[in-house]
Amino acid sequence: MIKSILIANRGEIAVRIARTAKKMGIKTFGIRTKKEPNAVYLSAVDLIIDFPETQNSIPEFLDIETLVQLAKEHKINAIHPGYGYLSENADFAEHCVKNKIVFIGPSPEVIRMMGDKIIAKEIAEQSGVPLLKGSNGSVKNEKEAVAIANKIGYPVIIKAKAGGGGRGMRIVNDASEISQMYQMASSEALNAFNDASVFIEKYLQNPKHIEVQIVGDSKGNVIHLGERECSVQRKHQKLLEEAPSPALTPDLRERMTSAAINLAKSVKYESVGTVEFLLDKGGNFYFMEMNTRIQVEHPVTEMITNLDLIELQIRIASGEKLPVKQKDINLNGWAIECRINAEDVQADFSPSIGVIRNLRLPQNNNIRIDTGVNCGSEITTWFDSMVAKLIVHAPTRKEAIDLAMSSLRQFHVKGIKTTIPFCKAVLNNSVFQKGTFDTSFIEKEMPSLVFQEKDEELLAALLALYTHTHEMESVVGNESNIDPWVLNKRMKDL
Amino acid sequence: MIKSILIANRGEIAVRIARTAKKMGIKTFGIRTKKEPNAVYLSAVDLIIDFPETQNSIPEFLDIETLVQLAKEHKINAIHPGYGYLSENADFAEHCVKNKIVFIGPSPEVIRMMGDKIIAKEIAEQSGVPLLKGSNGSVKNEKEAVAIANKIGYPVIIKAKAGGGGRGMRIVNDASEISQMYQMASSEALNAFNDASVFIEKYLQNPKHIEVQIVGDSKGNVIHLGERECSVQRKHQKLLEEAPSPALTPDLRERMTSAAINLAKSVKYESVGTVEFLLDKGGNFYFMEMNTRIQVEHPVTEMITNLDLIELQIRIASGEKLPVKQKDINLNGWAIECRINAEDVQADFSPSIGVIRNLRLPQNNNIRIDTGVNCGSEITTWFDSMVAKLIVHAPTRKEAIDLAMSSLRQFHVKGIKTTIPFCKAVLNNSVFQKGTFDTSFIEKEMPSLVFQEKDEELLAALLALYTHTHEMESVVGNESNIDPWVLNKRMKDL
Amino acid sequence: MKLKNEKLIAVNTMTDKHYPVSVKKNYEFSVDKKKIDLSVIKEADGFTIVSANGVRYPAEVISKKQNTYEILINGVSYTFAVETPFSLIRKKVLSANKIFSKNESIKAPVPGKILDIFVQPGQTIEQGKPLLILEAMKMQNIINSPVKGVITKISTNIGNTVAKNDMLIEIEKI
Amino acid sequence: MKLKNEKLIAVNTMTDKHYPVSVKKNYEFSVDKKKIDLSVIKEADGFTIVSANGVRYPAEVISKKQNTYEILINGVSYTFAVETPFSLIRKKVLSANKIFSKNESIKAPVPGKILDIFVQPGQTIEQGKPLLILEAMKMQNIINSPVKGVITKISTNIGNTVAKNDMLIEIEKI
Repeated sequence: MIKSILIANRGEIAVRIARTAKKMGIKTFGIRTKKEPNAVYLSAVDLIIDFPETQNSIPEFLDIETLVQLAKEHKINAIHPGYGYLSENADFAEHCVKNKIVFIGPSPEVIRMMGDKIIAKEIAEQSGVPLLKGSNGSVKNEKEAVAIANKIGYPVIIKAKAGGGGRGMRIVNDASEISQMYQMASSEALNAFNDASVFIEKYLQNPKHIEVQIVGDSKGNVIHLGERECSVQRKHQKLLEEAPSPALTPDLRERMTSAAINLAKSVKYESVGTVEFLLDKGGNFYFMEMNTRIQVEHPVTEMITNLDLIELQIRIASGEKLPVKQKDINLNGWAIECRINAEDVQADFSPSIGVIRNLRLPQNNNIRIDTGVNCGSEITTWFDSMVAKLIVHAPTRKEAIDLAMSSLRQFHVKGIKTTIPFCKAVLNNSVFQKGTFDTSFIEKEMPSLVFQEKDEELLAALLALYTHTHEMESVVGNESNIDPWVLNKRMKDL
Repeated sequence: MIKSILIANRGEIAVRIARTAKKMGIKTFGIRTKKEPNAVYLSAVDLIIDFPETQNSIPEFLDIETLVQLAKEHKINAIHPGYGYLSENADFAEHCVKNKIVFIGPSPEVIRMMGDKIIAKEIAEQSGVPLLKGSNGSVKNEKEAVAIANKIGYPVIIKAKAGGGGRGMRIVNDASEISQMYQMASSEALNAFNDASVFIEKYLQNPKHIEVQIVGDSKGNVIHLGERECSVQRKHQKLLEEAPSPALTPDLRERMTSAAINLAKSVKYESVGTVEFLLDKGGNFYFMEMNTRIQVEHPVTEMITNLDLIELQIRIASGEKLPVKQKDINLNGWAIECRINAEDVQADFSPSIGVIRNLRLPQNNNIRIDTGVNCGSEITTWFDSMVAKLIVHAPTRKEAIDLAMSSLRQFHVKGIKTTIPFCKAVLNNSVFQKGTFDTSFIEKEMPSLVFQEKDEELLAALLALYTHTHEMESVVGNESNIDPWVLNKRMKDL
Repeated sequence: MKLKNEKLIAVNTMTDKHYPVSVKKNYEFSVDKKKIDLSVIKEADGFTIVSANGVRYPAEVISKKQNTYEILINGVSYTFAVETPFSLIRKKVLSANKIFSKNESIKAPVPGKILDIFVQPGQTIEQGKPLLILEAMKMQNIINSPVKGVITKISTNIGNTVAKNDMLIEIEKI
Repeated sequence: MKLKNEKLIAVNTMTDKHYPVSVKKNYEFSVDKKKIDLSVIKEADGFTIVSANGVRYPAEVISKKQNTYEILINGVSYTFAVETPFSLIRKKVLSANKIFSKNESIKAPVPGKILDIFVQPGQTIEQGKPLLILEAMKMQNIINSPVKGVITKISTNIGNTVAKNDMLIEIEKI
């Protein structure tokens, strides 16, 4: 039984993990770094450990040796890695196990297998999960690359074996480009990831991105908790997710979730995990990758299943049997998550740094706000730009959209720019409302990236005039030097 | 033309006055006292004057000499007294005039006449305004008291000539009590107000309290801005007001507003003012008193007339002609004001002192929040208990009630107890909704003084259980010594 | 305190209303055999939200004394005693036999000024009847007797300014 | 500045949309001859609300440069130049004759790391085409050329860490 957890992460996911641990009566330890000594997640944990001075220059939440050492020193039972950082690092999981610390996640072996794109595809194929046609492993040389690409037909995509999150990818539209693109991709991969291996796959144009949440225990039980729709993406970054997906028929859902369960069973998957698929216009789905960690968008699944995924992770890591069977899982209603990032959408989603000077939070029922900030928090360039997640739950998709919209209308952050007006624009978009969007949605279907409230621009004009006639003192920062980059981006996007 | 104003007041009304002055381009001066050196109203004014050390022990906002002296020293054109304090003090107005400071309000003579209850009643009678039967002046002795009371019939009320706001009043139900009550009232008046004069009036049981807003200029123009319904009272303290009154027919409105205009014209009233009436069940109305200042509940009138009453006060005090005629006044829709006081309603409205640790404000359209506090403000016993006023405006009374209710549901104050749950209980009350309530409403028609949200008590029970099973640290103050007084009151009222 | 599959009862100490709840593993609450999805969340603006099956209200635990909790939710105060089925029986038995303190002290709940005193030493007073008027924040607060008893001591005078918790009146219960 | 019964025009500098407004006594605003009940209120939680005829939104004036104001309202940014009918004509005349600076400097908008540079000195670049990738907050930001021009200088290298406002690239407009 786990009695204490070291949270090897920061921000909202650290707060999220601490909440469940506190509920379960488990003591939590948080790590204080010099970069944000007053961070909110530190007030969510029971005990705070100052990250020690080290000889190396590894960032705190990537420092395997020190993190495990801290857990040992403080006699902590288990480590929760959250998402990002070391959450999918097999060496970290292995080092935990070696030091008799419970790693809250799947086994190092499974993490390692799924972390290798080529091995993961092999396993998927062996478990009968549909794959996109491709090189079935690294491409040896230019000649092989040309042969494979010609065989599977254009467009194809060249991916770095070690890449991720959109990095190290090249799309090739016809045979004339393949040689040059292979060379570039390979040298780029060597540069960026210290590994020149690339592989080739059929490139699906504008698919949907659908993922299936699965959970397995140490007794071999594996169940699914339905799917999530994650097609609202910009540069492979998810911005708004929902569960279930408006694109899935019961039959398709059955086939996709079964595929995900088969894959998980074939590796004896323990813990929660996500199998990501691409779905084409003809209703064909293809394995993309498996994520062996809790995901940012896990709350939409929690909302429709009424389960606590962090609790499941902890209980499974403690050796407990899954407390629910597949037949107990009812996918109830519709949930939407809006990511509220510190970004200036009108300036091409450029980072917006500063201090959160005030907050107004929505007060509806059936909503949830996961956040790692409060008034006074500084948004720096040290960490990612996510400020908060708003998650809503309603009986139908239409009601969920309405609830998300009304909640965002009550959500205001002073001091930085956020993606709130963007999320409103998505929710208000007729293609989104129809549910027929795919990963090209933001690029192709959004005439405006921000939602304007009724008479909003007129009120802005009046405020400019009022300020002018009153020479008010309320100007925040006298930007004598307006940034040409930001201005230019803004011009492009409006 | 007034170019600068000394605001001889504090709290929300000081903020309110500063807002209009700033809009008009008039410089405002605020007075800082030692009792609240960091008060919010000080950040609403353009310049702050520290109240000087004085030889006397008069409270700052009652110190006529010093206030006028400060205005002179700082070459300030005008003084706005707000409400309460010196707002109806003829000596103050006179001292301003003598020192060539514009007093924003009516002339000292009018303030003096209306401040004397007996003279005010005489003037009302002469202008044809209906009066309750009574002594027509101070009662000379016990014998006269008995004779008058017997003549007008019981119940009667004995009032101290110098009293106000419910103080110095005795109700006499039959002839057997009159002698003793007269003696008691008279000696009490001498004790409390240093003036034994009392008068006798017919006592109306459970009337409605209706007041008419009038405004007059120095050219002799007087118009009315409709009435306000102020019957939701506890111990003569108004708690929730609306405009118009649900009890008035167009004919009755015409007669009451005409009476108010006649009264104001008869004294050549300049500035905004309020004529208060009692209305009985038979639709008969009687003059009660005239208030020669801006009132707490003025925003409901502003909402339905789209006029700024503080602006009118300032423009009239500058010698301007009324900018609107009676025919321009459209009483548009319905407005309700909820007073949010720092009081523990469940403990018999006892004062709730403390620090406002957090605030959540409603974000609806067509609402207005007038307040003189922010996060961190301390509520002390130095001043009155009003924390904020929520004012809403809608096309119909029903919609106004709904908007007020939905806004109060979004209004939360952490750190002190407030009258928010009480205001919700009023708005939710069927007698209030029908509009048939009178001044006995709180006492007789409210089975519960606080509104309980759906499942609220269950959630409270669950939180108690959760706290118990988790031994959380979040207890605010460990009240080892629960106050018997507060507990007792609470038991009585639940 | 560790409880497994226990039954707890939250008793509203004012109304005596009982809320029986099954508690599993200290955190799984069920009412009428239906699982409640309960969470207590500190939100980014400093408010604590209690949420049960999607219904969310700002709430605070404003005092705690042994097993008794005063909860402020939507600005409304509730006081609950948390009991087990056993402690509830024990309490009822005890309360039938209990000897209460004979003396009741009335203290000033807030600083203010004594405007009037309605009683004299030796006088018998009924529960709920007025003892004195304390003016604070420009409001006149009538302080009523919490018990039936005899006034044994009056420690203040009309016109006095009193500090919070100053002793005002002592009553011997009858 | 005192204006009486003046006509002012708020010009959205991005879209060139005009909002003509009559202003009386500096505070009475009318649009299409209808009076607007405008107020700017600092609320108790620190937000500033702009309200017009009952419609209320949180808003801020986030920058001010001469007669140009950037307003953030509901999180959306608008930039307005406040003009009189006269200044508007004058501006149009001037802008027709104006000689713009020939050189455009591209600076780092945030601290970060240069991941890639797509151009070389001497190269001609179209407006809107990518110059380089700056990684900040784990995001890759492509910086595009605001103008058509010739690259005159590259002041950084791939892999460099740059501070905010560091000079990256200079372009001579053509």
